[in-house]
Amino acid sequence: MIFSLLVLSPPSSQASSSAYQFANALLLQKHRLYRVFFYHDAAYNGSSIQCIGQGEFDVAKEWDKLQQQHSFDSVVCIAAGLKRGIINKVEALRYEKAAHNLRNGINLSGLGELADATVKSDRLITFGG
Amino acid sequence: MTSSKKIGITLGHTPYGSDLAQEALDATLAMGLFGQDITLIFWGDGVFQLLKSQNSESVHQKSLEKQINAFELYDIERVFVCAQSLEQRNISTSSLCTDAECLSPTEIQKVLSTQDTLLSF
Amino acid sequence: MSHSILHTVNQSPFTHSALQQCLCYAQESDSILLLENGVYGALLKHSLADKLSGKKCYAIEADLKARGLLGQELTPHIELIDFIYFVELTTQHKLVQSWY
Amino acid sequence: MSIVVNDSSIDTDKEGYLKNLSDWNEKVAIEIAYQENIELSDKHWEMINLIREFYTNFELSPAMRPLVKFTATKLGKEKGNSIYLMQLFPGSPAKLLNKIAGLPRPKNCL
Repeated sequence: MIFSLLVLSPPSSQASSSAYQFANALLLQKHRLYRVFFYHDAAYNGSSIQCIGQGEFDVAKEWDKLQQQHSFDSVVCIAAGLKRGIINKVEALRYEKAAHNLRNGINLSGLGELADATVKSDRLITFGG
Repeated sequence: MTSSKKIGITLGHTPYGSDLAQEALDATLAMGLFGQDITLIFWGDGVFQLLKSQNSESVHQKSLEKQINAFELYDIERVFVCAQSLEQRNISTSSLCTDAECLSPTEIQKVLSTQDTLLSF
Repeated sequence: MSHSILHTVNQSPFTHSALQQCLCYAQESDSILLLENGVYGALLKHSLADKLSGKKCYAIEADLKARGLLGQELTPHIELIDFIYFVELTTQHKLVQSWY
Repeated sequence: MSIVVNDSSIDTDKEGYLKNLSDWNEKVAIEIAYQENIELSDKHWEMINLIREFYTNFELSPAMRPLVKFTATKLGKEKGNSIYLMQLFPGSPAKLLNKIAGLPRPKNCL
């Protein structure tokens, strides 16, 4: 089956790691992961400058690894990201900001990508809270 | 974008304490713009989003009520609200800003079962 | 497809209405999955436990274990599962509603 | 970035949207339109007033479809269609109108 995930929770919430574990489990079962759409506070998952303590679970890093293995689409909603300070080089120039911090491998894109994911996937699972 | 999928958007959270309701509304309007076949269900504390006379300027937020009034312009026509959730909160339908159709939990179950995907907000 | 909706609940029933809400809309053919703080709902004697026992119910074992709940009295019919089975459940149900 | 109206400078972002929405007035609209190679006629003003009404009613900077629908409701079908709006505001009418009318930049994909 083709899955997409709508993630709404920041890395500090367990829901974010549940979403990761779900993605991992579905890929192990040879399902396809079409897109992970990070929305609302989940936009914080797109930051490349979090410093996670040694020996602690770094969910962003695990997403990276999983994505490198399976090359699914990873999107931070641009509106949700921008207002939380999750920004790429292009938008930093547009909004005249001094820095940018979006992780490699993640795109900053619009809600159309969520609409597209609902159409292209057999299952769309929301992870919130 | 062409699609014959029916997308149910369920809204269960209060309007202004966090921006979840605002962002859910953004997603809803975007889905409308992208021509998706949408059904909205307001239940639980989500029914508070539909209250009339919201004046949110003083809490520095945009009015959800005003944006909800734009539903028709964004081609969002099927809007349901849970009668039981209203009753539990002592809210009458005359206090609502939109003429959402009131359904019992059993009727809501039926509406849900006809959807192809749910987005839970 | 025999089942229609998989409801996931990730909040404790002692502080949050997610489980109560879920029980209000879950049909006979639906299933309920408790995860994260939702697994406190698997405890035997809270006010919704009776209502829950009438439903097909699962809980993520790792979440119970993490919270020290495996040694507590749990509602007997709740099936303890892992994420592989969680994925499986989502394929067996047409829809997933997340309560949080 | 900025535009100059009556000898005073008004800040805009790189795409010409006003940084402070309260800076807007008719002269500012004329200048923003001029930057976009549009000379404002009565027909343009009718639409500028209409999109500002949209924003007052709904607190949304409209995309094309809701704008067309709203225009059709308020001014009739002859004006409530994309061809009419394209003639007045060539390229992306909704974007241009939001900008000239001093409304917020539409949220991405809204």
